Amino acid sequence: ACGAGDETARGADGGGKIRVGVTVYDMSSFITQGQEGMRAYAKANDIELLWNSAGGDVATQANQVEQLINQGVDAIIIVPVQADSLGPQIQMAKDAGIPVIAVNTTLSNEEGLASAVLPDDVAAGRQEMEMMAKELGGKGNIVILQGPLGSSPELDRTKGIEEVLKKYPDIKVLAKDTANWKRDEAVNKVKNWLSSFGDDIDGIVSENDDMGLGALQALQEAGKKIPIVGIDGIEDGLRAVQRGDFIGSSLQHGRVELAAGLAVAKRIVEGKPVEKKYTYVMPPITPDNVEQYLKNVVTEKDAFLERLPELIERNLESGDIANEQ
Amino acid sequence: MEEQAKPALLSAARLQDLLIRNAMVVVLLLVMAYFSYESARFATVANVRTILIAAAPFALVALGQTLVILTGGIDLSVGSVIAVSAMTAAKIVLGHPERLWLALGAAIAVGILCGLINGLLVSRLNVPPFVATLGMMTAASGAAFVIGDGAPINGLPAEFGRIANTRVLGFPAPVWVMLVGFAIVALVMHRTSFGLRVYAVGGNRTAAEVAGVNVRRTLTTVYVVSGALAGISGVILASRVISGPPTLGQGYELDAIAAVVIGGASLMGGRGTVWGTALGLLLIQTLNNGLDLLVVPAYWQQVIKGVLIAAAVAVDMWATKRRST
Amino acid sequence: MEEQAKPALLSAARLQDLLIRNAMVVVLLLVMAYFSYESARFATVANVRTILIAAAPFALVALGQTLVILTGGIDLSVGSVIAVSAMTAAKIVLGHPERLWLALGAAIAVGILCGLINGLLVSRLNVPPFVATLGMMTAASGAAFVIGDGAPINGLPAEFGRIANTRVLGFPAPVWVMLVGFAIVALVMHRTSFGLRVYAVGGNRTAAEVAGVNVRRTLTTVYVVSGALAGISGVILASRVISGPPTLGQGYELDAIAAVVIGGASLMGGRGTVWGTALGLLLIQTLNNGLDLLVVPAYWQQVIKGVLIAAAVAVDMWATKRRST
Amino acid sequence: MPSALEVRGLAKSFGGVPVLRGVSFAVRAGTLTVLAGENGAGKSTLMKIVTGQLAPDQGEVWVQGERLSQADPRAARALGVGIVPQELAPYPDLTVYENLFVGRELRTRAGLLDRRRMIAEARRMLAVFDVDIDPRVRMGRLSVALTQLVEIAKATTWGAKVLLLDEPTSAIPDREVARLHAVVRKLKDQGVAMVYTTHRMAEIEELADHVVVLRDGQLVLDEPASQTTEQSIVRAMIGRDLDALFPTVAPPQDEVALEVRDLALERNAPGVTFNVRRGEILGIGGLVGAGRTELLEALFGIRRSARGEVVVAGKPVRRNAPAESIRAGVALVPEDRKGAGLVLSRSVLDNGSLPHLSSFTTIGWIRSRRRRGAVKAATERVALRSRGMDQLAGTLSGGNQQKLVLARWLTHDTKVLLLDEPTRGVDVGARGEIYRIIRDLAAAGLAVVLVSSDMPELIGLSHRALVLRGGQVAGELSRADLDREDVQEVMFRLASGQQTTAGEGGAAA
Ligand SMILES: Nc1ncnc2c1ncn2[C@@H]1O[C@H](COP(=O)(O)OP(=O)(O)OP(=O)(O)O)[C@@H](O)[C@H]1O
Ligand SMILES: Nc1ncnc2c1ncn2[C@@H]1O[C@H](COP(=O)(O)OP(=O)(O)OP(=O)(O)O)[C@@H](O)[C@H]1O
Ligand SMILES: [Mg+2]
Ligand SMILES: [Mg+2]
Repeated sequence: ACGAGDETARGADGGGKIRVGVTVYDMSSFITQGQEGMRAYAKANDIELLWNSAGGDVATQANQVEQLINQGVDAIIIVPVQADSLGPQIQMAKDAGIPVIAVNTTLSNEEGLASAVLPDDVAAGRQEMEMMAKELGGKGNIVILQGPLGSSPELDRTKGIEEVLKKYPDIKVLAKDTANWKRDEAVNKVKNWLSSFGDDIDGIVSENDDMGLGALQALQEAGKKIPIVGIDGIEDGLRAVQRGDFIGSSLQHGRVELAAGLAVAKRIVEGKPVEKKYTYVMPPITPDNVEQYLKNVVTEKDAFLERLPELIERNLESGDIANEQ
Repeated sequence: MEEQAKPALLSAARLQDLLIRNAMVVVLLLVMAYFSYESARFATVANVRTILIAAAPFALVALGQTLVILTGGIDLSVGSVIAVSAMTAAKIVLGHPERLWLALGAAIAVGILCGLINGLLVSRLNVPPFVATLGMMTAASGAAFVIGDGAPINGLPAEFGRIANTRVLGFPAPVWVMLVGFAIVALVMHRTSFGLRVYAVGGNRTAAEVAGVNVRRTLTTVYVVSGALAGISGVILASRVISGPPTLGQGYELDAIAAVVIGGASLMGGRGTVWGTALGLLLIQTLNNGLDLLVVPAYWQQVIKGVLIAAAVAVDMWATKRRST
Repeated sequence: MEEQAKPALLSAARLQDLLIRNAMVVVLLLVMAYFSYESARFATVANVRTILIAAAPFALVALGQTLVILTGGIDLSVGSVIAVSAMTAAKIVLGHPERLWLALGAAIAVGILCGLINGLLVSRLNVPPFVATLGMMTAASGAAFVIGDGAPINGLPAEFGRIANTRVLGFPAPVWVMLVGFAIVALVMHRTSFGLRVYAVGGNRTAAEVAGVNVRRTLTTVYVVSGALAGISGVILASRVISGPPTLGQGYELDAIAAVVIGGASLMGGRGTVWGTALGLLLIQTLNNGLDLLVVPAYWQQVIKGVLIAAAVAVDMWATKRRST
Repeated sequence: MPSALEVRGLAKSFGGVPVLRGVSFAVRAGTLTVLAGENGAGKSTLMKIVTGQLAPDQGEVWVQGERLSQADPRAARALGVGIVPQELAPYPDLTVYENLFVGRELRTRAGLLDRRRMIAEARRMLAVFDVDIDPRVRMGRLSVALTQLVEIAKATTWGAKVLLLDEPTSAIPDREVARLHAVVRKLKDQGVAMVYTTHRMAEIEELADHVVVLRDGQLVLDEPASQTTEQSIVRAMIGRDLDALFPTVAPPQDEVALEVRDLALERNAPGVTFNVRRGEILGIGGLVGAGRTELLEALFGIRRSARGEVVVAGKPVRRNAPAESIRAGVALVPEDRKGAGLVLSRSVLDNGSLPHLSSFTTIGWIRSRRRRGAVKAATERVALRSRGMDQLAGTLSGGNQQKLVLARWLTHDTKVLLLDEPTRGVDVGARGEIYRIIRDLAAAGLAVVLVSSDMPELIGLSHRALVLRGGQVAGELSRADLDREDVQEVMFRLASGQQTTAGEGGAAA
């Protein structure tokens, strides 16, 4: 993708291409979407991306940050493995005069960060719990499928869910446990819960769509229908909303979020002013608006990528970086 | 010298002997008794069905693993082979519901291919099984991502679910596949010359060679079988959740090896039985299910599982020792 | 029969012999040469430093693993022990920067305790090492979450970073710890009776017992050493990123075992060297680093790594065979 | 003064089957007691109890007035008990000197291993047996005989007060046996009490101060050597007199069954050439490390050869491919029964049927009845003692393991039978029967190559014998040569290079 003369023109001083190092926690579908978005933005703005994946290991990510510093990139975007980590590495980058931008999860040493683009996971948790509470009429028994314990989306989404639950004393949590974001793990977990609680379960709150889809499969195997809500807005999740299998979800569109991170990095390198923090507020997905998001995420995603660079610029100006219109 | 002598009543001494001889069965029954006591839902038909269907994909890889371990090898790649096979099947069936059988065949073929490479590395190039299959584990996992271009394959046709979700005589198809698999492998291991050769190669490779066993072919076959079973397991897993996640099966190799070793097999080769593997598998799956039923938090589940597995084997070893003196 | 005969010039035959004798070194040099050729950044002091510091925490667990494998065992628990130790240290140092040394000591003590349990299970209760350490792996990983109550320990004082980020003579402290660790273990294995006895226990346990070797104590010691080194490794990792994630070290056991086995050790015990482990480790770390530098996509990296590791060992086995005939 | 070693009422059973039934005897310091008995009589079991490797069901072991309180090898060693085990126990990946010094390492003043001194010491220990093994070679590279010598050196040099030798001479030729005897006498002079197991009757006469015979786990004879005769010992052991050991053999046929041409292990080493006719038994003799085992293994294909040709019944066989040799009708009974002979973790039945599996199966399916029948017949012929077809091979006594390795090849469906030390550790009772079977097979047209360190066996059974030295044929002896009075002398001279042609005397030296 990145064509001519990559080794000749380097560095901010050269006035040539901007080189941005990226290290992501792992390859997930969210990251893969994000990579598409970043690539589209980079192509439109003549930016070279040095893309590394840490395979879920925080120490590897530390190594990769150091490697990127060694390579003398113009900016580093970190999509962290672990919230509140990498303090020393951010300091190293700062000493080397390289700005660091955290995307998706925050890092420690926040003063060291040039900027951050963060989703509001607490709000997403609140949002899905509100949807479920409304569906249940404020009363009933639920089970909660959590993300990998200790990961920051899990912690924040759980926090949001619990905030809402406080408002509804008649909603009881029968069980909550992790299925590590995975569909196949969630099937078995939910089947075991169905064994345990029988017909007492009135709703399933899943911290992402994949686990929600696993829960859906478990319900189908047991011949039951119980409302499910998810987060993320992956293709199968959107279709589940469309079919009415999910009562709703929240859109975390990797293309938009990560491309925004890159746009921020570009502005910093170019010496333009940026905010210290941009918040990505996940739009709710409901049967009413699901068609539009299906287009952006799935059916017409190429067209969406076409207009993405321009959309991002507009969003950074307006401050609503989750906007897809 | 004959031992069938006394057809008398079950005397205390004989009972004790029986218990010691089957220590692992006793442990398993105790665990089951505990869960039944704690939860009325444990010993129900529906829950047994839940345990069995959760066990099926594991069972297949554990069976393959049993053969490999009997030859003194180890197959670390099964988890990743599950992923590539599942991704292959998903890719083929995507948008082409009529290609169901082709997808199944291709997935198994991919499993066989991976197994063949493992087998040739081990038998022809003398690469230690740990390294050969670790290489395959890493490479195949990468390949799974390559197939999906870094992301799960979503939007699969509902027909794909037919493979794993069809019921036959009240049990889902995978349960039957598992039972038939066990029966076949048990027969092969005890009643055919191939089975005897597998034991011989693992027990003493040189001796087997001197006795005319085609050691290389036996070794290769064993890895191919393991690969093929992982392929089937992959399709079952993917079909059950109608999705192709590139991380499917991750970590299954450890659980499969654990089942085999808990069942009394030696990683040095030559010792172990299909029956033992079934016991080990049942112990692990029962723990997974029972601890969920009792709604034990995830991390306490891990602590309990770890302790119980080590303890169960310690009891078994103690009994073996008593028995042999 | 003497081979020192010809002190002549390096003849072609002698050179060939030398290359074959050190096939793994040759492979490693070739890999390094390739990376140097492809990237000007590879053979720089800064990058060597990055490789070394990335290698350090692995090196420690690989060293412990070497001892365990030499006795014919395996230690699957090192990754989880890293996590518990790191969490323990983090918990102690949280809000108490002055407790730095206490935290370090406690983490090592936790490592030793885990190792001791492994060792006693293996040596006293005859639990197969795979099962004993698998149990510990599962349980310790759960315990790491219990310590953090299901979440990472965040907000650690910057002083905690001192352990891993202090530089001595141009290299960070962990690099020195690694070098000293290698020197000590190499010395112990080659120059002390303990070292010889470790080989003896792995080579033929019964014979060692008859020869008066305290087999149980030797076995226990080996697991304790492995645990202690994992403890140190845990502190280094946590301190490097100033964070206490309960998933730290996950999967390290496989890489550590791989390094040992790539270095020519046999999982059956009795064969292997510290030098071999160093080579294996260097190969893995060089690949990790070099492939990142060339910005190979994560999943292709995996494919390449898997293939190269298997190929390197295949070459080594071929050379061993040629040498011995 | 208490006896150096006393066992009182030792009883032991495995899986309910008694192996020792109340055995008691005592050994005084500075004397040697030969422990005799058929294969499976319980000799090794007794020794394992004395060294703490096994716990007795009943009975006590007393060493120099102290009781061995628990089954712990270290405790036994602390009391001064040493053993040369029947099943050799080397550390294959350590060097010879490391093997010798594990558990009693020599150290420098700084507490580090003193490798130089250990190597020098090891040289001295091995020099006693006049084999120049380089102490720095890897143990796994040594032949069974050399391994046995190293084990003997290991056990005799650490100052044991009570030394158990479990068939120490089963794999070594006469010359080294003589050297071992010298060592044993020296130890006796030093006041060491020894228990010695052997199936070589000549050794009993030569060494024993006292003889103890076990039969079915019971002590049936306990007398000073001076008061016993070979005949009474044999009768005590097997309950009858011995038949003539060596049967008469029929002359070979003319047709050549096996041709070996210029077979060499290394590219530029001289090769070995010989023929064996149908019905012929070709003996191969030589000293320790002469390369006899290597020759058989190379011929069969499990050891790499660099050059040469092997022709079976007129058809060339691909080298370095054991499967091809087997297909061509060649069978090998290896020297190392544990390493290359048996799958110890499988049953007698499985081991017995492994080489002929295809004759017990229809399209891979095992026909149980037929298999059991065949294996049963084969094992009965060699008087195998086991608890049944399902006993694990690893729990058979050493001699019975040897019988099993041998028995499964004693069938007519091979053309060439390669026997490497076939009667190692087999008791006198079964030996004669095995010799008769070998003769019968030869008479039926098999070609037999017999490698043996047992001179009488070699001389008594062969039609013709080759003597190897350094991997080369040093001489050939015809039946007439073998019948000469001084044949042992001649063979030894050939083997040691003091004489270069067979036949007319040894004047050349
Ligand atoms: N672990 C075991 N389990 C079952 N049976 C055993 C075991 N060890 C030995 N035996 C049996 O005990 C009997 C005595 O064996 P032992 O090795 O003491 O014989 P031995 O007198 O040394 O014979 P040999 O001359 O052949 O060496 C044999 O029948 C053998 O099968
Ligand atoms: N002193 C020695 N030290 C080390 N290796 C030796 C020595 N003598 C011989 N060898 C090696 O032993 C091998 C020959 O052993 P082989 O097993 O073929 O002998 P053999 O004639 O069967 O004698 P035996 O089995 O009685 O030792 C050769 O590889 C030779 O190099
Ligand atoms: Mg014996
Ligand atoms: Mg030999």
